[in-house]
Amino acid sequence: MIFVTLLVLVMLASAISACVFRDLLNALIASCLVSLIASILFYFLQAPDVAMAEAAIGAALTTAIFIIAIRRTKRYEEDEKNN
Amino acid sequence: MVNPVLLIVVPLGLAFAIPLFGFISKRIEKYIPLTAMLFNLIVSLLLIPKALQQPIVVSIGGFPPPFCINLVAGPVGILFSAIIALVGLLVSVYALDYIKQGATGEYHILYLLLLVGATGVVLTGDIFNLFVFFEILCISSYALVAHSGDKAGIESAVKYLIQGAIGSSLILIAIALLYGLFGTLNMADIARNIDSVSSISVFVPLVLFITGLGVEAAIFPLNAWLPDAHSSAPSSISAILSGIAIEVGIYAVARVIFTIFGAQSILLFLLLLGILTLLIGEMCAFSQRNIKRLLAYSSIGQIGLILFALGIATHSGVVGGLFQIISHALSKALLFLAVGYMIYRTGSLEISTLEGMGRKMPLTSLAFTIGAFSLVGLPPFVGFPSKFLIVRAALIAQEPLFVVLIALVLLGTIIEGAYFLRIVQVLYFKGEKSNSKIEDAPIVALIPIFILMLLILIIGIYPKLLTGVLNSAAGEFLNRVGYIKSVLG
Amino acid sequence: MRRIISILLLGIVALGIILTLVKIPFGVSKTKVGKYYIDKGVEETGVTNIVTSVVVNYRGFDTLGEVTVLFIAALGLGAVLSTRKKKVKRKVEPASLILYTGCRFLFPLILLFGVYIFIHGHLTPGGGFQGGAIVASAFLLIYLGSRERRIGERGTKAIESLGGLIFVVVGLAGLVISGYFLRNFLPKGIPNLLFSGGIIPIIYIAIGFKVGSELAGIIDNLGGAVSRLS
Amino acid sequence: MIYYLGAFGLIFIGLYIVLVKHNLIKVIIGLSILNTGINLFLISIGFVKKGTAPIFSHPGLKAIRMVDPVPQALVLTAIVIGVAVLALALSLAIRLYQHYGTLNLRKIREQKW
Repeated sequence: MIFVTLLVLVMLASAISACVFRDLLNALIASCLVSLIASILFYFLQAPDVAMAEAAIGAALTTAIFIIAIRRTKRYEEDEKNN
Repeated sequence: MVNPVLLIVVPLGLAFAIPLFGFISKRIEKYIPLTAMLFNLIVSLLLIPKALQQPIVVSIGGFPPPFCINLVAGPVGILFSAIIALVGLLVSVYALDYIKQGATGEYHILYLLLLVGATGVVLTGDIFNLFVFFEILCISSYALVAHSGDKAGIESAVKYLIQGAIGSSLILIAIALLYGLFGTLNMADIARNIDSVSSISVFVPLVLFITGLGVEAAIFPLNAWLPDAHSSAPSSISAILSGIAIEVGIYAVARVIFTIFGAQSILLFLLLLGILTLLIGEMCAFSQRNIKRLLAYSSIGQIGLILFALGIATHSGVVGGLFQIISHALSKALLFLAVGYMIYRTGSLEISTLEGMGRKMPLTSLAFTIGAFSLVGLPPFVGFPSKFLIVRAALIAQEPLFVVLIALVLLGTIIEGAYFLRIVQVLYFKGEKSNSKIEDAPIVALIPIFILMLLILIIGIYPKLLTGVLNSAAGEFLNRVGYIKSVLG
Repeated sequence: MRRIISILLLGIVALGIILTLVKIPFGVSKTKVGKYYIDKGVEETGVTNIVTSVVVNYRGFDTLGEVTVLFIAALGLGAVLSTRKKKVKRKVEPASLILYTGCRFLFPLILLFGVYIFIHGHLTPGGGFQGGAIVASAFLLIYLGSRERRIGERGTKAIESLGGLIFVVVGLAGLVISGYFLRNFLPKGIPNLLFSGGIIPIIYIAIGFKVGSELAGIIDNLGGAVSRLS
Repeated sequence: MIYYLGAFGLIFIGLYIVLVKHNLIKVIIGLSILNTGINLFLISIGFVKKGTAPIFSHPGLKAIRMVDPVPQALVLTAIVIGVAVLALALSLAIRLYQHYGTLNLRKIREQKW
């Protein structure tokens, strides 16, 4: 139970850091971590099918297409103040 | 016996097959949506007599109803699928010539799948299945709005996608809550058990549903995407989005409120939202100089009117609302189709460039005029009986509030009349007799325009043609117990 | 300002959901539909992985819709990214030898694993979507290892279409034979054997190929266009 | 209970990112976090304490205390739909960047409301 709590906390922390990071690549890696931990949680919740789908689609493929998209656009988020 | 599942499956199969046909010949691709919609129209018309007697309930996979997905082809479902097939057929005929550039193969597949999604939403009897078909409808419309690939198209597609994605997330949360509360996803099964839990915990999923579906239905605070998306999509797609997609959204809202939740308490709120949507839409439309944006705002106004009629929630009110859905689908499709070629010929979206079109493109201008008059509600067009029914329904409900509201509806109609008459005036009575080389739309595009004009006239003169279907459709919406009984036995 | 409004809005939504959630206790079985599937699933479909039987048979229509959604996304992406510009071949820096060799070595293994996952979808965890995603990640490796080598667009398109058509045709066959769309009309076989479950493995394999080629096509379209657009 | 909390947290962080952030790619990341949160929420609704996965991996297994298979099936669908929307959104983002040279949604205001 403590382990699960710890995982959930790490997941929430990385979700928040995905929100905070200016560098989109870092934010992306944080959100990838969210998916990965979610897939572990799915496994604990006795849903191996979903865990597999989340790991393969949510964590791996999504991150890959995000990286491709970021490479073709811009890596850094602009400052929000001067708009 | 004809099975309603064919209405969804056959067009879907044909859509999957289009790339394969494309290998044989690129020319075949564009005739497939036409064939599929013709098939759907025929099947819908064949099913009408049977559906009027009793809703046709088809279970998929052959298991008893709450344990599998089932389709309910009642009067409402068949009525909507017939409208979708009709408008879809006419617009696909129009698109034969209109869509020439860009990824045409993709256009035809996405177009067909959009219609499949719409048909699925109106026929399904399962709440998660409704979500899936709704996503098919939404995602294909995001892609089609961006189809032209120009600045405006991409920008409005992005806006539409973000708002739509938030909306569908809310729907998914609502489905999760409902599943947690009732342990089932079948609409009739949920409706049967809805009174067994306290009203506050049912209220939250209801609000989430209305908010989520309201994005697609363009109810007032959630309609920021609509003017952009409808005005920057290709005109044939604007016709489908205005004529079908938002109506399907309204259908889903009505189905959730009337059938699943049976929520009488929220109807007054819906009524006021409808009035607000109507007035804001018409007011914004009045101040537009871009013709397609004007039509898009006018769609918002019409959605408000439909919502108002459904919110009255008496038998005649719902009949009026459904009739208004039909009349809006036909008239707005006609308007967008007519405007499509005017824009194509002049190359500009400004109303002022349409001066003198009445002489240069007489048939298209005539079509525009008829569509505009029908939307305003002038006899003998289809808009007149539908608006008349709504006003009468509000008056015989005998509530003092409705009288005030109906005055606001009439105010909206006056604004609508003002801006449409302004355009008609621009079309016919302005501009010098220039010797321009603008020619009328090609014959392939004029055929669907002509058929729509004819339908608007015929139904406007003989509204009784539809009363049977409309009455039983309104009955299906208002009779929850009957719906539950017909599905679960 | 915008931030405060958003947080207020979220607070209202959160409060509402919590009010409902009080009625849904955690960890208590509250379903009747799910219980029916667990009790009758093996007997009715001949499949030991109940999730598969729900995905492909009981709620197979959802899955048909879902496959369609992915199809739309792949097509829409192609339509959005297709430009009328001429194809400009930009010189792509070759990947390092280690990456290239590693990718070539891993590619068949990953492919095999993906195919295994979706062939055994009705017996063990996994199925068409998971296996398809794994197959697509094998193609991702190819994309990383050697960028010039592109996947044949005609091939992926044909597989996509055929996968979808097989799904629809199997469903229609059920309609013709027994009167219900997607009815499991083939013999169910003995549970826990590879050849069991009637139409379910057939559909899941079709989905696997379809999803794999669609996701590979998405990766290819998103990334491959780099060398075309310059 | 902790699962509900985690799912909630993800849903609200995701919604917050979508509503507040200006960068389109950031917004799409928010959507993906939102999706993950909803999926986790659905699965935890279907969980049964001390339950096993709904797979009869050997013939002797009894059907008592299995977790609900339906939310798992729904989540499989939702994951695929989520990735479809994501891919389309990213392709739109790439095109938007080609047209405007920026991903800041506040700066892209060609069309007025």
